[in-house]
Order: sequence, then C-alpha cells, then structure tokens
Amino acid sequence: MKFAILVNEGPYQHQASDSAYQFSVAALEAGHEISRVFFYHDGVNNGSRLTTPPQDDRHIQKRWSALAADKGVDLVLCVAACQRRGLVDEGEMKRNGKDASNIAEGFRISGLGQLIEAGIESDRLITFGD
Amino acid sequence: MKFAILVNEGPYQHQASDSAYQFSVAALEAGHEISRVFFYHDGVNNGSRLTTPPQDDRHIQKRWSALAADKGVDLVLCVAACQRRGLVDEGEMKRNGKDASNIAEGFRISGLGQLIEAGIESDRLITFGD
Amino acid sequence: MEDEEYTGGIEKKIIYVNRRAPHGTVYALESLETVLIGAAFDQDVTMLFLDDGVFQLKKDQAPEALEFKNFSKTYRALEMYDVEKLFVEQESLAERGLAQDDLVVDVELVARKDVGALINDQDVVLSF
Amino acid sequence: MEDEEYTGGIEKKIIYVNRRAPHGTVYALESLETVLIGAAFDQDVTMLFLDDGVFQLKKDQAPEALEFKNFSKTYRALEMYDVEKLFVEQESLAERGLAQDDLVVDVELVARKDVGALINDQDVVLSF
Amino acid sequence: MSTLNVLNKSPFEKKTMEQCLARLADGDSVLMIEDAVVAALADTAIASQLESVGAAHALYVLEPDLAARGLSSSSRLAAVKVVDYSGFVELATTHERVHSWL
Amino acid sequence: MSTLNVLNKSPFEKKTMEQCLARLADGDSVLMIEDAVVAALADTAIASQLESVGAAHALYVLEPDLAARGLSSSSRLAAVKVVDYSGFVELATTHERVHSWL
Repeated sequence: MKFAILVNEGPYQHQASDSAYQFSVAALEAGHEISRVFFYHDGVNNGSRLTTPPQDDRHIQKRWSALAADKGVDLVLCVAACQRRGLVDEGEMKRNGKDASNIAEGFRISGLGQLIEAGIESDRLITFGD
Repeated sequence: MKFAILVNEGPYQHQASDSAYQFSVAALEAGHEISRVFFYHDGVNNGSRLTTPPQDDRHIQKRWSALAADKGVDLVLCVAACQRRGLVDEGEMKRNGKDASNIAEGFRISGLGQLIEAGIESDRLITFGD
Repeated sequence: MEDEEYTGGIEKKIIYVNRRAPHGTVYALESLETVLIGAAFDQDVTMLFLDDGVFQLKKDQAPEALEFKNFSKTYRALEMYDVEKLFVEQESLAERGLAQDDLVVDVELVARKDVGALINDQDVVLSF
Repeated sequence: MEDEEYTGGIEKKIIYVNRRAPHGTVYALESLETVLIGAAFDQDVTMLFLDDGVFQLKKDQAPEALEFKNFSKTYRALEMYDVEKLFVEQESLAERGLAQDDLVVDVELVARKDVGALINDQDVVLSF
Repeated sequence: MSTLNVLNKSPFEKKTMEQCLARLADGDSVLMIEDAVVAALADTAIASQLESVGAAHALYVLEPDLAARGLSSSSRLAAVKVVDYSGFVELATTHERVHSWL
Repeated sequence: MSTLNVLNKSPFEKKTMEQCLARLADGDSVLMIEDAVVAALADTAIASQLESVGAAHALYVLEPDLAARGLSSSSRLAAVKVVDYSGFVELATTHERVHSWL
C-alpha cells in the first residue's frame, strides 16, 4: 500500500515528528511504500541542518535525512510555511535576498500542491500534529 | 515597574509571540521597563533572520529586532532550545561545526540562567505560550 | 505555484475538517490556503466546520489592530473556485451561542449524529 | 552554564507548575532542566504537579524504545540540589487512578482547595 | 497577595479554563486572551458556569482579541469587564504575580 | 467504509477525545497514541465513558507510548486492545481512511 505522511509540528517540542518517523519505519518494514512526507506549519522546522541536539538524544533531522537517502522517501517542506519560519534552500536564498541557507540533505521545498497530490495519489494519508 | 517576558512559541503558528509583543509595546508606552524577553522552547524560532513572511503580513522577527534597537530590550534565546531547533549565532556555528548562522540582529543566545535571573530581578514575569 | 495543474486523472473526495478558532493559531488560514491551491486539482472538495471551527466563519472579524490578515472574506470567494460544499455542525453553533445569521457565508447545516457518515463518505481527510 | 552563580543577593519564592504528561511534549523535560539550572541561584523553589503533570512522576517509564531520554530518575536527584518541596495534588492523582505508591519520589500531597493559596504564597510562577 | 490568572485557550477546546477556575484563591482575577475570549460570550453552553465564578472573582477579556474574532459587539456575560492591552499591563501591576495557565 | 480515528491528546487536557467519540460512525475504530494513551487506564474518572464506547467500537492503544509513560503494566480497560507500530500500520490499511483529530 502507498502511504503519504503529513507532519505538522517541529522537532522535539511535540512527539508528532517522532510518531510520524516511527510509523514510516514500521510501514516500510511491512513492505509498504511511503510516497511522500509533507512537512507543513511548524513541521518545516524538521528540515534544518543547523540543529545540534544533545549527544544522548535522538537526532530528528538526521533520522529523516537517512530515510530519504536509504529508502528514497520524498521529503517536502511547504514553501509558504518555510518563508514564515526561515527555512531556506539555495533557490529561496537568492529569490528572497537572504545571506544563508539552512535546509538539510534529502529535503526539498515546494508548494502545497505537493500535499494535495500526495493525498490524491496515495492510498492513505496519515497526519501527525498537535 | 520592571517586566520580564517569556515567549514559548515560534512565530505565526500560535498567537503567543504576537501577544507578547503587543504586551511589551503597551508596557513600554505606559512607562514601564521590559528588562528582558526570554525565548524558550519553540520560542527561539522568533530569532531567525531568514524569514520572509508574505508582504501583506506582519514581520514578527523584525518587530522584535526593532524593539531591541529602539528601546534597548534584551532579547535572549535559550541555548539548549536553539541547539535542538537550529538557531545559530557565530559562536555556536564555530562551536558546533556548522556552516551557517541564522540569528537576527538584536537577539543573543544564552543559558536558562538568564530566565531565572529575569524572574528574580524583575517585578513581574509574564509567560506567553501554547 | 497557484497555477500548477493536475493531470493525474484521479478524482477523490477530500474533506477539510476545521475545528479551531481563527487567529489563536494559524490553522484556519492554512486550511483556506490549501483549499485554494487544491482547487487547481479539480477534486470533489468538502469543508466541514466543527467545534471552535465555526468561529472561522463569524462575521465582523477585525484582526487588523493585531496586524493579522483578515482572511474571513475569502470564504465568500470559495464559490468561484468551485468549492461549494460548506458544512457547519448545528450543535457546534448552538453550544457557542451562534446562529447561521452570524456567519459570513451560506452554509449547509449538519446534525452531530450525521457527521460520522459525512466523513465516511470521503476518500481523504485533512484536519486543521 | 551549569556553573554560573548568582550574586544578586535576592531570594525569591519560585514555583514550577507542571501540568502536562511527559514525552508527548518537551515541557516536563524542560521544567526539570530549568529547576536544575536554577539551583545555582539559591532561591526558594517549589515544584507543583497538577492535572496530567502527575504522570511525570510515574514509576517504570521506559521511553528508550522511542529513543527518548528517560529523565524520570532525575526527580530522585532533586534533593541533592536542595529542591525538596515537591507537591502533588491529590485529586489529580485520584482522577487518573494513581496513588502515591505509583510515583518515583516522595512527595507532599496537597488538596485542590489549597492549591490557590500555595501559589499565592509565591513570588514567581513558571508554568510548563 | 492575589494572582492574575491568564487564560489563552478556548474552554470548548481545552480543559485549562475549568482547571484554572477550580484552583482560584480568594482575591484572584482571571484575564481571557487569544482564543479564550470566546468564553466571555453570553448564551454559550458554559455561560452559567463562568457567570457564577464572576460572582466571586474579577473577570476580564482582552478587546483586540475579541475584535479579531468578530465578537466585539456580541452579547457578553455581565460579569466580564473588557480591557485593552494597556488594561492588561495595568492588571499585571495591580496583582502580585501573573500565572499563565498553559 | 470505516474510519480509523487517531487521538494523540490526553482526555484530561483537551476535549478532542470526547469530540471525536461524539462523531463516530458505525464500524469506526479509535487508536490512542502519544499523550492520549492515558485514557486506556482503568480506574480513571473517564473510564466508564470509554468502556461504553468500547461496546460499540474497536479501541486500540499504542504500546511504545504506554511504555514510555510507565503504563505498560497498569490495569487497563478491558475494551482496549494493545498494538505496536506494525499494528498501527496494519490498522491504517484495514480501514478505508485515517482521521487524525488534532
């Protein structure tokens, strides 16, 4: 079965991103496909490469990036949510005249259409939020 | 009277940062002092200079930075919360081996002791969160 | 981005479940944004307002003093985007002392006991 | 940072109000962090556990499978930091089917009707 | 030694308001801001509960948050007084401490 | 055409659970994750309410979230079945849609 995942909260403050990750791992282990993980609202904060969590804690961003690298999962950050919260890739950096980017490997920034499309083309959309 | 303000949520997702700002402006207008605004939990996300909110919307980070520039308000981001969420100044960038910084003007990163101190040395501590 | 067109050929029933008051959180605004962007996909869209979500449709909203966008007028424009199924739960209105007259747009009332069936008639649930 | 010392000479009564279950949000962990950092300031500290906050003290927490820190043992170390006033509201325990025996640490029970007075005896309220 | 209790969540969404009201001490006041302002409306399912609290405690609601939600001219509970941000600041000074129930 | 309703907030903190339960359709199931797992305990103030819902609907609770909160060996409502993440995935496939009540 083809799952799409929606993540509405950033890392560490709420369990939402953790739950979405654990669900994704379990779905992949069961032989299902994760067609896309869409990060919306504060969820886009999962995609920053500038985090340095304590060494005895999980590294939420790196876990997601590894899922993209190892399993080819498509990690999409909502562009409008990124602009409001300061998540920036090279393209956004130039477009908006910023002096730095902070997006992590495996994530890409795109529009809300990617969420709608994921809802249409997957068998199930599962939302994790607050 | 000397107020300290605690902000627990990031910009745009919750009204908390807006309410904290409006309270601070009103307190200053009434002749009170804002001794410190401490940004904790997701609140540290208020301090990113990489945001580009829609032109017809308020610019939350710039409003806070202006309060620091114009009224000398001390804006402090909790260092541990910053590390979990990817808020980085020049010092943190070097210390944690990051390739970019994203902190906005008027904000500084420091420890939780600054919150305790603000609670002790102000007349009132007012919390805005979720 | 608003112009992207969907050529996948699938049409699904998508319901937006709105349960929060506006302005205290960004969800009401974002739900509306998603509906507007989603209009280009030619899907079968329903918006459902439950619990505090009914406040999103309240007339006379004036968030300008807080420097917030006043997006409540946009609900009236949904028709132009072929989003015509707006359901409001009548018990949610009554519990909050509101009536249909208090809302910015014409809606269809639905009874609480029928909400489950309305949702179970959908393919995708997006909750805000 | 843990070593900073406060030399301002003011001693205040600070109460930490903990009202959320652990792990679903970061607040329980952060409250504990603030208390530990705050210990260096030699203030008069009280921790109050109300509502779902009583779950923070539940024995047998095992969040390791989720890769979460198991910080519940730290409550037992608070004594070493001279944080000795731990209050738990008895009605909050009872509503959740919990008893004092279920908690990792010795606490003082307080009745709901006395919580307001306990808070009004403080200089600063920090809510988590 | 009274406390200004600040509430920011709708009583229809969270139990924070009832949890706060159950712990008020004599002389305590309550200020409703953000989504909590909906509690100030008359004719709601919780109106009588709040009206009875208003007999023993001062209740306030923040006007710009009412206005944002289109509730400025809606009928409100008689017990609730309307304040603006300068009134909020004033209340913070006239109470010995501020407790935000999160 | 049944729905898997997912709840992640404690019924002692938010009204989400009661709001969800009031809208269940025939054949719908409920899965409690994150802080919502506390609702699966026996002997709570809301136990009888949930037990009666369990007579008409399948109720599930996520084991790792119970374990994290020290509730794995606490007595639970008889109506509630325990699942792990692979059970969560399975439930998502055996219901036609998943509705997360946020």
